[in-house]
Amino acid sequence: ETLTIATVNNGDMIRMQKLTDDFTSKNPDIQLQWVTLEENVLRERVTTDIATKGGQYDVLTIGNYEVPIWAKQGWLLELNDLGSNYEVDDLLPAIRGGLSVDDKLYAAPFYGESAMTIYRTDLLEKAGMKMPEEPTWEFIGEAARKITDRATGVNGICLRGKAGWGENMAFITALANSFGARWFDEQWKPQFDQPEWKEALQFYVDLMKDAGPQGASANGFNENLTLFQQGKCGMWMDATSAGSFVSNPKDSTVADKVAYTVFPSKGELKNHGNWLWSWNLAVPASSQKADAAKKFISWATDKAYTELVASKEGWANVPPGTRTSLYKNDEYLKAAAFASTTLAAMDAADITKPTVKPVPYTGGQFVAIPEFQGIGTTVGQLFSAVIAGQSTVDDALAQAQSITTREMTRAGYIK
Amino acid sequence: MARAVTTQRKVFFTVASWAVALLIFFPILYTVITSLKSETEAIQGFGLIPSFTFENYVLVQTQNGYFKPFMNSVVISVGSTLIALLIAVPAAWAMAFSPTKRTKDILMWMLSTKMMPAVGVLVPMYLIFRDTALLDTRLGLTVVLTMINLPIVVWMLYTYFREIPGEILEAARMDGASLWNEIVHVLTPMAVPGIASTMLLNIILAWNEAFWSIRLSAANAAPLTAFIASFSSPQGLFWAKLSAASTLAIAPILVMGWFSQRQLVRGLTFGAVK
Amino acid sequence: MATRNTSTLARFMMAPAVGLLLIWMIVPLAMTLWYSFQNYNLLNPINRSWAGFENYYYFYTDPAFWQSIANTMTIVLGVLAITVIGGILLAILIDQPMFGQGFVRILVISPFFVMPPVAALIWKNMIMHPSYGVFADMARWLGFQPVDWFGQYPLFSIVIIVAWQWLPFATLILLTALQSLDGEQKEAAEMDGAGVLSRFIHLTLPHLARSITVVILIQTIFLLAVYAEILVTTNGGPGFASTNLAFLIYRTALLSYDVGGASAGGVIAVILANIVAFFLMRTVGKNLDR
Amino acid sequence: MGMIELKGVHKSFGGTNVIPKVDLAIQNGEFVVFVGPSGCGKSTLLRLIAGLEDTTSGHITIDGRDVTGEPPAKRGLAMVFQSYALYPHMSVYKNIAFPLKMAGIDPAEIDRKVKAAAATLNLTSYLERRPGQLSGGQRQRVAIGRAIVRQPKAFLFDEPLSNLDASLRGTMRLEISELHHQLKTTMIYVTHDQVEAMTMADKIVVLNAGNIEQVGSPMELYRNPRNLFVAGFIGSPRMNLISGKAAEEHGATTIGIRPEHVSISKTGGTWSGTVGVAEHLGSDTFLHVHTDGVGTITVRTGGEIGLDHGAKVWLTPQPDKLHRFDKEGLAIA
Amino acid sequence: MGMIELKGVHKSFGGTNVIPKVDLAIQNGEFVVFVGPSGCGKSTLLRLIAGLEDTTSGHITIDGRDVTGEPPAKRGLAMVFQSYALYPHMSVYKNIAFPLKMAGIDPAEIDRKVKAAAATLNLTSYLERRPGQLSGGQRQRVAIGRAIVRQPKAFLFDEPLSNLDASLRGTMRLEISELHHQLKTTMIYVTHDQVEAMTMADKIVVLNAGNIEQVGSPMELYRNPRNLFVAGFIGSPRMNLISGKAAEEHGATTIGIRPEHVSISKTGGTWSGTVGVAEHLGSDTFLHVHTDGVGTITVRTGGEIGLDHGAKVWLTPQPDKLHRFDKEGLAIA
Ligand SMILES: Nc1ncnc2c1ncn2[C@@H]1O[C@H](COP(=O)(O)OP(=O)(O)OP(=O)(O)O)[C@@H](O)[C@H]1O
Ligand SMILES: Nc1ncnc2c1ncn2[C@@H]1O[C@H](COP(=O)(O)OP(=O)(O)OP(=O)(O)O)[C@@H](O)[C@H]1O
Ligand SMILES: [Mg+2]
Ligand SMILES: [Mg+2]
Repeated sequence: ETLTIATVNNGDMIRMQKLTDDFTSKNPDIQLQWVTLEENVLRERVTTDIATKGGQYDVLTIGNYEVPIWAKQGWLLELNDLGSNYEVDDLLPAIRGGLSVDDKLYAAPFYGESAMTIYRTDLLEKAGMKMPEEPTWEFIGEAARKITDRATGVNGICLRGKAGWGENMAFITALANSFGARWFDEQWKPQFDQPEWKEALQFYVDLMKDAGPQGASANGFNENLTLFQQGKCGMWMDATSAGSFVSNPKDSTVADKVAYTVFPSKGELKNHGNWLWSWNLAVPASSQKADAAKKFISWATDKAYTELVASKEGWANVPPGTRTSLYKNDEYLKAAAFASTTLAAMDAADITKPTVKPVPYTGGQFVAIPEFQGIGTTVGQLFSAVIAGQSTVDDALAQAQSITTREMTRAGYIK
Repeated sequence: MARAVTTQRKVFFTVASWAVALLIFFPILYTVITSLKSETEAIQGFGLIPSFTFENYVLVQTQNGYFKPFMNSVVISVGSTLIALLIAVPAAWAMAFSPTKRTKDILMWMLSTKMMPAVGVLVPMYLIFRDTALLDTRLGLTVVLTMINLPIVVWMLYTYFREIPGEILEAARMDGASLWNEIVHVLTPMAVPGIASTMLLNIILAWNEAFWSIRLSAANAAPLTAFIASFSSPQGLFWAKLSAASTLAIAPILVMGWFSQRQLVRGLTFGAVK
Repeated sequence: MATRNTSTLARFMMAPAVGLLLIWMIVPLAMTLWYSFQNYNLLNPINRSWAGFENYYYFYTDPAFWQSIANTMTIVLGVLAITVIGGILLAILIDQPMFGQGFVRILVISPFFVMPPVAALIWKNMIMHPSYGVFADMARWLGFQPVDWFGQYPLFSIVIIVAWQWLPFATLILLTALQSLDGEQKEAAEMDGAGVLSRFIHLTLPHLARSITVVILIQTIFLLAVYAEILVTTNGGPGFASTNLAFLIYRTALLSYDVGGASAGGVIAVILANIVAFFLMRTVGKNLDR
Repeated sequence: MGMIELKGVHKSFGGTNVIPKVDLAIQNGEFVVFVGPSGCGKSTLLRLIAGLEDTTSGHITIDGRDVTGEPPAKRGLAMVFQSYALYPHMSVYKNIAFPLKMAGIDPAEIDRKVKAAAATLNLTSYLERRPGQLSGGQRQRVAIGRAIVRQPKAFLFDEPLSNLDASLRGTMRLEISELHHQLKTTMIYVTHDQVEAMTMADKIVVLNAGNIEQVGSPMELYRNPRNLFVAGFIGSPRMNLISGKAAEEHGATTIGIRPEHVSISKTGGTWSGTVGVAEHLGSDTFLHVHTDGVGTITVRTGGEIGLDHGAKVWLTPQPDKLHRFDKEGLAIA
Repeated sequence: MGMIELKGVHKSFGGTNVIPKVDLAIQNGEFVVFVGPSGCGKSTLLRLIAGLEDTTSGHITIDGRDVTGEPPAKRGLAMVFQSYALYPHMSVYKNIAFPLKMAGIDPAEIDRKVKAAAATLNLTSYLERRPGQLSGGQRQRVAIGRAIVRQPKAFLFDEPLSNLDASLRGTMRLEISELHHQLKTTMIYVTHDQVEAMTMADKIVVLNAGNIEQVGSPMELYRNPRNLFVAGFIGSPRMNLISGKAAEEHGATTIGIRPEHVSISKTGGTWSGTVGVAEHLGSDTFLHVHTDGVGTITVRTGGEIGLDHGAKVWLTPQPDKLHRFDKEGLAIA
């Protein structure tokens, strides 16, 4: 039996590919075949296939955005029997919640992440500032501007600017959440015409202008990571999974000068953005090889896999953010300085109540409706244009409002 | 016009042409150079002399496996070109040697089918492929690329055939050759330069086709375009790895192109030169 | 040549090519047409219903629609201008006597062999990257602030990349044409007292006219469909600054998974392409008959 | 073995009537030349016989068998084309062998026949060359070789020499004539060069706008052209045609006199005039005399005449060589 | 106004010596024809004069001025090419006007001159056509028009008629001769067709392998060829050349006799033989007689001779028309 596994080209997944010998030696009757694609290409491939029931894949790598939507369509197989030693209850509650519909698990988390603040202790010190335990955006803004030294190529802050619902909109939505803004009101009316959005976006644009890197409108997670590793950023608010990369001395020139704290909040709101993301493995409902697929998923996401990675690559490189037990593991905590911050952020993220005001949707840095990919990316384009200096905050918000209204009307949310 | 070419003039044009040519070639050259650097070296700023490490190639190979997508690319591009030729030769023969008032229109209509936006018909195509069990098969991709390139193949062959004097085919007919013999023994050998050029161009076009070949393949039939799609933006430093993967993806066709450029260039006129 | 026998045979010989292309065109087109009147979102397959012209309405009123058409034209015309003018100059340059002509030709032809996504990746990451690209390095070396190409000049950057890919094609076709210029004509013009420039304008350019039309026709076919370069580099942005029609449909189909909308876009694109084709074919058809 | 008959053959392309209606019988072993101005339908007629075009109506028989509907390969004819139509990718040997190979003859037999044909045509030392490596005359010979090797019922030639230069044309003309004497196969030869027609034909067919104007031996046509068209077409330089008063004197609308039948004198004669261009060919001189009253008359004189541009001369036609034509252009007996 | 002199002109391409050393003077108003076999350097010599090639050494003067180093445009010559070299995308009018436009002449003046040239050449009704819409003869006339419109010091023609068919060639030959009479401009005309050379030239230059074999008027060359090469080249059909015993009888290595200087008889004569092919031209008949002892001899007889293939005949050369050549091939006076 050959399993075709669709996966993204992220470091953790690639590591998993390298370890397949372990799985095949335990399951000699199962062969593995990998389809590794860039995230966006993967998503469109997999979506087309599952929606048309093409049946090309036996195991899918999908985000927690897709899981509930697809599960509701009946496209995913329920993962009820992942083996005796799977320990479902060990999964982080926030993550598990995001992958369940009606308390039934439809995907197994491979790694999870929330957002945090990563910063350079040396630069902050040089600027004469000290990172508070729970920083506010006001503080971040001030510090970023102070750190910025364009002559030496040091930018106070690096934030995502590259258009895409999973790129700049993930960050901007989290930022907006922390400013108290929301995507939709209870009647699914878009809220870009509200002052919270204007405030958040204005803050972001000004900050990037004053303290951001050149060409920020093209920077996504990877680009910022590179910048940070090269010592070109003072601070960086992004996914917690960045921790293992920036602290890895092999790739990072600043590994010994990084520290972590929670995602900033705005004034008194104490909302840290509610970012929650996980890459998960799932099985299409139509799969002919469900048992083998489940076997594989169980292998790739259980505790033993974590230990396997640790034994081969060290504890700092194990896939984070899925199991409570990991954060109780002393070796891990010792190896990963970002562990506690990560756990705190993940525990704090509440995707059912992402912002201050009530919302009709779930999701932190995204809105868990099928239409969000299109809308989010379009709005992301508009905001990215502001960063590129091609548009203004007001124009972008006005356009975002009208486009979103249009699409939501079309999709039937707004009656 | 055979007046003496002064050496000065020749040197001047040599320098100028080489400069321009190198400029045009530079992105490719720099990619190859970068692929031989280590990751940290790759982003250290402009540098033409790499440390000649092959670690990126090793990494790319272990991560994705180069051989299978390479073979898929070869099979699909060569296969689709051959099938397209097989269908196009008779059609071009008919158009060139037995033209009707509508020949030109048919030709132009064929070309216009290429103007259909591929993505607009993706879902229908996907469904058709699913129902015919062609998804992720080399055969399926070969069929698609055959159809995509068929108009260009017909057109190119038509323009070559038109340059072959009809009298020669008539001579063959007088000599008692059947249609089959006429095409196999007379027409095809005479059009060899044109057919070679058509073949090369279409192998290139098929090799580089990046929409259908990614969308309709998964693991078994994925060609090099899909291979490169797994490197476009991974996490962490990737410039050198990307360069290595890019080099691997384009090297076969580039080398083939270099070696056969004479044949390719000779026929690359689309009937524009009499 | 034209006996009843052979013309009947000719029909038979054309049948496979014509038939297959007809199927290849009609079947998807019919399905596209059908879907374009459906409310059909891939992610919500249960909610399929008849939509009438709603998809068309929404596609047409998409805020990016008109800009995408303008961008499509800009890309096509920009690339054509660069490749045709550059191709002529380059062809003339390469045609001069020099050492290592074969090698120069090999270098110049090379970009044509590079697959579009790779070309875009190379330009995006190696050449035009605002931090690590060669241009940025050069700018810093010269003491300028590096330019954020894809942020500031997205469409221009894409035109450059696409033009780089197609320049060899144009150059080669024009070079062959150039070399086919009758030597006696050049000499006659020389005898007639025409200088280098006059000969170029009155002799070379008109001689190249056919080839130029061919270059325009073929490139237009491919340029109307440019999307991979956009997808890799700018994703159509910032804003809609580099969204062309093909990419807009792409976005509709594979980001919003709006099959109905994308189909409507496809139908619109087919209509527009056919308008372009009609004019192109007429001029080219005329030119090729000459 | 080579009797070809055309009965009421008519051909039109789309709307245009290229061959209105032709009846013609060609005997076995005859060398028949079709002449006529460009576009008169010579090639079309030949191609109808070959089977490369369909007749619109009428019948073609070869040796009594109706072949009207048959494809070219079945008619047992061989054709030599103006452009030679050699297969450029085959050696001379293979070119000549091709028709035999297509007929499925066995290789040893083919070899024998090809060698024999090559010997006849002096091609033996070129058998391994490609057509591109041959001179024009040699190519033409290969084309003929390809035709004779099949021992066809008849040969069809469509202006086979028009791509050669003058002196080669002369040589090849002789060679083809010799070949005809040798093989005695029916040959149909299309040309618009009347020298070729005159020197080679047993029978000339003069065509004009698809119609046969006259059929006859070269000397018949030269001596007794049936009408003005034939008179003007046959003979080189052309017959001088004079209408008006001078013609009426002879009871005709037009009279014709060949250049060689006009005598010239410095002292007196029928028509006076001044010498225009004088073409000295060494052996002969052609004088173009601008006369007072009957236009420019071409006169052939001996090689050593001492007359130059501008000289005043008198011309006298030989009365027994005068041709007279009526209003319709038909010869008056 | 059109005197061209070549002094010690030498040309080699790379290593090959195409023109060893040529001295030649062309007088104003002369019609000079270069003839010679293919590849003998005719075109090269013409192109040296035109300035389209550089001389390797030696000097070229036009009207006494040394133009050796000057570019073609400055020499004031006009050239008509074999392929016509018309500009295919320009109308006839524009083709003819092109040299004037390049010379910066004002449009009204251009218009006048173009119309005048067109009138001279009977092109007035074709002025708006493209070259592609013209017949071969018309194209040739346009090429000439483009040349005469500049009123050059001399015209250079490189085989201008070789792409035309026989009858058109005859007509155009006359037209060019008439034009020369009319304009009285120096003309240099390259051909390998000796009929053209004979009929058009004031002076023929016979070239062989880059060397001048003989210069003289057509009749001079016809009557007194300086050597075997010229003897064989001038005259059509070619002079019969006989060596061996028959020649020794006349005290020469080779003797030559032209076909028109051999008389034929059925009863007796110097040489006996059988008639091979007989070419009937109407006015003349050329008999190819296979003699016993002196090879095949071509004989010209009147049009009405009754001899046919295979007939037994006797030939007698006219003794005063015999040409004698020595071992080196030079004529014996
Ligand atoms: N395939 C065709 N379609 C239409 N008209 C044709 C076709 N072939 C020939 N014709 C016309 O038929 C007439 C006779 O043509 P044909 O080639 O037989 O002339 P020809 O006597 O051989 O002339 P030439 O001496 O120039 O070869 C011409 O007017 C020509 O335009
Ligand atoms: N550009 C050149 N390079 C080398 N050799 C040349 C060149 N041009 C001509 N030749 C050689 O010089 C010789 C004379 O050539 P030229 O063209 O003058 O002959 P020609 O008398 O005009 O012959 P034809 O009657 O065939 O036109 C030939 O042997 C030819 O091969
Ligand atoms: Mg013809
Ligand atoms: Mg020449």
